[in-house]
Amino acid sequence: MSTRLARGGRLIDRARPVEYRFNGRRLTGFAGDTLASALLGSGQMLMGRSFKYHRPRGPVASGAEEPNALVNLGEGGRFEPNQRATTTELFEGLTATSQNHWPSLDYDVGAVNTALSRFLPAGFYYKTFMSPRPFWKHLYEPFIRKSAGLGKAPTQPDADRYEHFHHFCDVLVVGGGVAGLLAAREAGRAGARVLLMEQTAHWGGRAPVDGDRIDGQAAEDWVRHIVTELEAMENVQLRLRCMGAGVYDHGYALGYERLTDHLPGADGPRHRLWRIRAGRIVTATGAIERPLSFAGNDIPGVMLASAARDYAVNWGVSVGDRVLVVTNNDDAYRTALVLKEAGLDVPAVVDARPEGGGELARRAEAAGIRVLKGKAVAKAKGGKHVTGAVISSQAGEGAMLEEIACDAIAMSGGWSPVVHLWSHCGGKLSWDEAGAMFRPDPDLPPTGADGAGFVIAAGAANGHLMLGETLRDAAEAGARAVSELGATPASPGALPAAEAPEEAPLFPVWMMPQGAGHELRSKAWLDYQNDVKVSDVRLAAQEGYESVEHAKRYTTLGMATDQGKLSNINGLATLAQRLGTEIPKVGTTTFRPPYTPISFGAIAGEARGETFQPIRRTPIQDWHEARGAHFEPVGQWRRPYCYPQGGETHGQAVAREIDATRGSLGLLDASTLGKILVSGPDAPRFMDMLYTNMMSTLKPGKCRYGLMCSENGFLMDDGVVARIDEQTFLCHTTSGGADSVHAHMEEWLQTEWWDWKVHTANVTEQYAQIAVVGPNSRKVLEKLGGIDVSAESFRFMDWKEGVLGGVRTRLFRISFSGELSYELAVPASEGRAVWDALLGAGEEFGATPYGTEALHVMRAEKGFIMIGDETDGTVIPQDLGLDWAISKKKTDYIGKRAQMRSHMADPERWKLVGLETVDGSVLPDGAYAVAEGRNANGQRKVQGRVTSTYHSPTLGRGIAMGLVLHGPDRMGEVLDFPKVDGEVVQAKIVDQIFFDKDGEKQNV
Amino acid sequence: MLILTCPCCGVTAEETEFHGGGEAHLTRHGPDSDDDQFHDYLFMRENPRGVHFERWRHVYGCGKWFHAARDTVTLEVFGTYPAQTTEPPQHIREAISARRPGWSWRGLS
Amino acid sequence: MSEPVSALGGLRYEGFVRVEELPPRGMVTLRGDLGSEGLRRAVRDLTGLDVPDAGGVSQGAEHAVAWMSPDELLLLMPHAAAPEAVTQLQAALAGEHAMAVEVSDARAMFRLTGSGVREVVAKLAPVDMSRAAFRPGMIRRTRVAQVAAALWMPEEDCVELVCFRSVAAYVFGLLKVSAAKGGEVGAGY
Amino acid sequence: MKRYSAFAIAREAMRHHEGWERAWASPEPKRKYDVIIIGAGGHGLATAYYLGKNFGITNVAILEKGWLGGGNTGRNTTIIRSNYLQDPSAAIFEKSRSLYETMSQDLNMNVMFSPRGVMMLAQTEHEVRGWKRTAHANALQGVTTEFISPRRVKELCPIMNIDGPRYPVLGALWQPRGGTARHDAVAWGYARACSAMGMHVIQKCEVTGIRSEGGKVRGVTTSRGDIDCDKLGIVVAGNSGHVANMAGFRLPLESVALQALVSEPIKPCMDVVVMANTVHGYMSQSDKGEMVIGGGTDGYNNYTQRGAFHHIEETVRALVETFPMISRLKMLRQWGGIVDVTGDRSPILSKTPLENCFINAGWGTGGFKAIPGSGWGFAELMARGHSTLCDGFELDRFREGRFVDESVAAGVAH
Repeated sequence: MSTRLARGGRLIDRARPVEYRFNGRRLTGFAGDTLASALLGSGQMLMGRSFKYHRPRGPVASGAEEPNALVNLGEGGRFEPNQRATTTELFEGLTATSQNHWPSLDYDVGAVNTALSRFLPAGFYYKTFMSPRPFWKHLYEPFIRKSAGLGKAPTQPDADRYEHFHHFCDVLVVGGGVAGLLAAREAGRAGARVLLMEQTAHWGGRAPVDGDRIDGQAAEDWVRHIVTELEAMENVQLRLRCMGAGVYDHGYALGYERLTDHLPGADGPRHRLWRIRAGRIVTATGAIERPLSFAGNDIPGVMLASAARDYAVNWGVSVGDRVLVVTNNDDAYRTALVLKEAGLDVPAVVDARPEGGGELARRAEAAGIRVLKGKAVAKAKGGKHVTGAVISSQAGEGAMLEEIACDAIAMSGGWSPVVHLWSHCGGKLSWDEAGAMFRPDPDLPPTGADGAGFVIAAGAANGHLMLGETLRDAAEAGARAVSELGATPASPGALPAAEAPEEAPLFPVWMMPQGAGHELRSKAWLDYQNDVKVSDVRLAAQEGYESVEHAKRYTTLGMATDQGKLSNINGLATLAQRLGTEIPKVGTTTFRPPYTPISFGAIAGEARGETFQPIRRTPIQDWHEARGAHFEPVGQWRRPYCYPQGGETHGQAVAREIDATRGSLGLLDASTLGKILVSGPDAPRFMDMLYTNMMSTLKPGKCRYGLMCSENGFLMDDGVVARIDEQTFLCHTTSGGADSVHAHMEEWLQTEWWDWKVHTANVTEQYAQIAVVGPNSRKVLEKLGGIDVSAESFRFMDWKEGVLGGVRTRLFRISFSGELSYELAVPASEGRAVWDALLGAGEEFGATPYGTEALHVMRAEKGFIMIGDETDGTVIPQDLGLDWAISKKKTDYIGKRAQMRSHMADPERWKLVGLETVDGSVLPDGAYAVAEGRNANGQRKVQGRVTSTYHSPTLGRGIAMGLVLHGPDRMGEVLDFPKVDGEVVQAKIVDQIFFDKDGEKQNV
Repeated sequence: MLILTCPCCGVTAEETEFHGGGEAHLTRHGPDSDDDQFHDYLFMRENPRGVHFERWRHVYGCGKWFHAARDTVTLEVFGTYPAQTTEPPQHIREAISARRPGWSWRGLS
Repeated sequence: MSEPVSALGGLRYEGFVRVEELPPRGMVTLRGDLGSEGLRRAVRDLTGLDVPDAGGVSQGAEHAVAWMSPDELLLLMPHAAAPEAVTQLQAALAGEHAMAVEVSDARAMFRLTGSGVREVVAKLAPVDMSRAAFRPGMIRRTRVAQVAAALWMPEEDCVELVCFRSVAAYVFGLLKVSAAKGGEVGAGY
Repeated sequence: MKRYSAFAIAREAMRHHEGWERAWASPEPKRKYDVIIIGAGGHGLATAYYLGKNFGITNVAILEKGWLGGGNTGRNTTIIRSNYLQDPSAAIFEKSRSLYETMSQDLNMNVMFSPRGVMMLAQTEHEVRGWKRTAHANALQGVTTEFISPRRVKELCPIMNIDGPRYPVLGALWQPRGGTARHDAVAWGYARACSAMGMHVIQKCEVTGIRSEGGKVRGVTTSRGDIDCDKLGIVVAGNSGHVANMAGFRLPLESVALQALVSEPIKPCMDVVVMANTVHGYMSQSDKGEMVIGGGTDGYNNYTQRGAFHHIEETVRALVETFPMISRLKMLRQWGGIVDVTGDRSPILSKTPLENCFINAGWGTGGFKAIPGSGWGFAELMARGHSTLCDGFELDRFREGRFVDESVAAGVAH
């Protein structure tokens, strides 16, 4: 039974008790506790259930590598599944519940899977659940999904905010242990800009727990001093609770800073994602202890020796009264000594090494601890907690020598350097036979923009596990980082002197005992969370899943939320053994970011709600909103679709707006239209290349409708071009097209015709543009006064500059509705005033603002095409009967050559026509006209499709445009347009101009 | 995420301030070209594993197009240069040769 | 002639730095050969300022000249002065290939003041805002979150930021969340 | 081949599962095969499988430089759908989808095809019209889809915020029989079935050259020696251009990195696949409980199988906006794959300038869903010289300007 010790606990403040809840029970811990240490202190070893077999699970580790102790944390808008209890700092009022069980943590029916485990080996689901077929979707899959999944899904929106931060530094040091601190100091002393990040809330890493001494001081004191020194350096930044999440190309790294996880509700962001660009990255990320593979090594109470030590030293918690230590290296003896010193019983240290250990082992024996050499734990006994261990010789097959009663087992299979960050961006590893570990290969680091390596591993993360080597390597790493950046390292001060006992070499143990048979192997866990056992990996190999990636994916080894931090090496070794090859030949799976999971909130940063994406607003947007407009997104704009009044439906509103406009006067906010100036001596010839039309012949003061194609021949954009003077054109584009068309122009000017003298400027937002449309448009402009708009002096497709109603105005007489119509462009800062003035002056004519839908219907009544409706990226101007807008005289324009290709010149291409339903109804959007028969793939043949379809209030019937095979030659023919449900709508091919064919209205 | 130095304004910035524009040094083929020439101009790309020449636009900066010589396997950037040229300048080629002896791209080497 | 209004009518926000939208400012985009004596003289005559070097901004009492690209300057002046400035520049540059366009109303301008301005910008723009890297007298065209912007520091603890008028509300929203109290980073900027 | 079944598992359980045989053999290469397929990914293995199953051609070797299924087959987001607009696409993707329906039984390996339904959100009027057009086309192509209302969207996916401030959901194109499958199992199942037909699946065998004679293919040079063949199929996504060059021709495509990511596993909360093209994100929940999320492609040639993080940011913020409840979930793992993108973003299934050499490439971001259909059609093309499923995807369509452009309907295709 775990409990809180009477004394000890360097990180807790016993004067500050903290109340929290676990599965509804009110419990108490201390400030400085993690949820895991607090629970253990409260005697709660059982914290969760495993993924596949729903086995009882207690913590096996004390930090980020923990695979078992995952909880549902918090409530409501602050609920979060799969939180690691070992890295969750305790705070007042914390509430947590355990996961993946029903009805309760203690009694979980899912645990029946344990009994059935022999029938559920690796990959069993690939081999069954196949028949009868429908059962997979309706029975098997739902069942599997329910029993999987660990934590609960959040149900409410996040109550917190997040942000990003862009930081640049010379040297980023990841890891605040003694190695990271020393590397940072070396770089800092050389004057480099240094950022040092530590994922926990404390500096110093493992050294203070291990009890070694540096420069004659306790490691803890040495750490305090060097931190003070670093804090005094202006060029050094220190961040706690900030994890190095990932290393990416060109020295880019992510820092995941947890600001208020431990102070929920405090103002300020919850997480801050640091987007870091560093010259060099020093990974001082330490090492992680490996479990030993013996039967029953997953029973709550079996944990890493370092974890048992952490709980005692850091948090004053004992993981059990009688703790058996089992190891293949010296470090675990430290745990034995610590526990003994804490007054707990350590019945024995089971050391797999025939010769046993070194100095630490001798100290243990001196302390009266029994040491068994060359021995193994053949089997841990117990159900929901450890009750004892069967001891055998490591060399044998597991015959019992004795049974030792204990309520916890502290195991150590050696240490694996944390090489994740080194590997994220392509750093290679080499196998260290002596240490039985993969370590960074200094000759194959990840390389940056200049081709040089930009990551330097330091200390334990570099495979230097002994304190002395760690410090030396770290100091070198810090110095190397700055010298590689061209700075001079500070004069090497005396290396800190480490006082740590000599350690005897480790003895690799991949199975305990080495000769264990299937019975034991099938109870020896590799991946605790995903329930992958030694027998599973062996089965994968046996079935031909020999590649490490195959074995991983077949067994799910290392695919749990800890991403194999504890299981990978043991799994690789097991696979290698079964294949009869060496571990380096098997290789590792790929390390991918993030190091530990990071919140989606942090990744999204500030981009949520109102700042999710930009919304572009016209100078008149406020008015539209006040008028209750219904908006539609157009690019990043939101344009009024219509302005429903009273109880109007959108359809009724659109009809009213059209009637008012055609009958008297309508106003449209056209500010979103693109406006691009093209100017210079070569502007005319450039315009002739940009547009299919001949633009160079356009006279100043005149407008011309133009078409723009991509080099691939497809119609890209259209709009009215006004010639300002001999050298200057003003190009109007579609609302969505302004930026892309401007970019298109600049691209050709800069990369193809760079010797042409042309400048462009996107002046879209300089102007508010308002369309004044309808029979009374001239009158209302006359009322404003200042520009002569009489029919004689201001003809269709003319434009003038002047002062209209006291405002500098460019006035165009153009029409997209077929009505007498003007568009006026005024400075954006006065746009709203002009809009109000027009509404005022237009009141007597019932001036009616109209939206995009009325605009669309009116243009369709006139048979004008709309980019995005009649075009879809596969349509050329010729398809739309726009040959009149394609100059025959020009030898070239962008897209001309493409339009000469066989398929583009094909007479079988569908052409634009008008469509009139026989019954006057509205053709469905995007309907296809069917032809006789089916093609070779059994698909119904088609001969055309609807491109635009509306109800025309003007004509009181449905009108449409479409592309039809030989359409223009088939006037009067009736086509069948089946709906999705098969019902057929018939429509007659007609001229696409439905209203005022001779343009009498627009030319008055 | 890449960092590139815009040769037009001298700013060194991250990928998100630029826009990739595909293969560099394409020769435009207009109405007087044959189908093969036009097809190659529009669709055939080098797509090499290794040294590549490509176009970028400093879209969130000075707005200028420029060229970059880059390794598509290691992402090493050998250099950037203005777009107003039909082939990579000598100093860029030398920079590549120094890092990738024996490199070749289209006719170049 | 009605009173010109800015995109947000001068909104303000007090966080750990102050964010305010500035009243309409006259702006002229000038494109041409920045090396030509004619252009440099025209700029000097109009603003009393020299054409800055690449990446620089030269500031006077009422005017400022910002380097936007190898062939583009942004001239800042009182809002009412812009139309006349364009006419004057066009006359002065009649001889050469240059373009002067008024863009005053196409933009919105914000001022950030307080000791944390560098941090606020660094939350949104992928730019090194440390004192070592960015100083008064420099201009940086970049992006803030998802839109284009240009920024400079008239003096320490003050940033002026220009973006397109249509996204002023978005940018103001970004600056608000980034300047909200409790968001101080303390990165030593 | 020993059949897989619940009974077989029970039988093996009694003997500690020591009776399970290899899923596929690992033979030494022969001197010559009738057909060599380069690339033991899903498409290559499926091609071999249907060569044997439909045409009795079993003297086949599938050569893989790494481990089978180790390319994009094992790196994608496992979405299966056929709601495409253009006839050639709809034909091959629907053939593919229908083969997925029975794949577990055909291959006697549970590939966990889960026809849970796929919806493509419409968040602009333009998208509404686009998806309605697709629904009409699908009805005539024999693909079952419908355009559904926002309310129905909410019923099918309760965790979605359908009236977000920026892009309210206006409807969706719904394919009830679209879904997901276990990607690795698809490759393993085909490999096992090919091996059972006597074909040689040869891993760690890199093709270093392609030998021809008088314009006809003769064989390949590999890291394990020369191997001859009468017909050669190149099915090497991510390396297509590279291998095509060995055969002496070029391809109109470029290779870019595509990224994906998964969250930590949670209990079931999403029973459909959702694709939101306007905001660029798509998501589904795996049987394991992870939220499986697809990202965008980099805008430049890249062979690193890594991508830039800002694409992940763009995708994640889109999904946090669409599914606010995921904000406090965590990203467990991100990765990248190399996809070959053609001029019209549609694949190439075609003869090549080199006689008896065929190319299957350019699936871009949408390859996984096409595996069985692509294998079926490509096998027919290789065996008979023509397949109606491959019509439209010829190499020379670019020269003629005869594109199969799907971006018409969907901004992004996956």
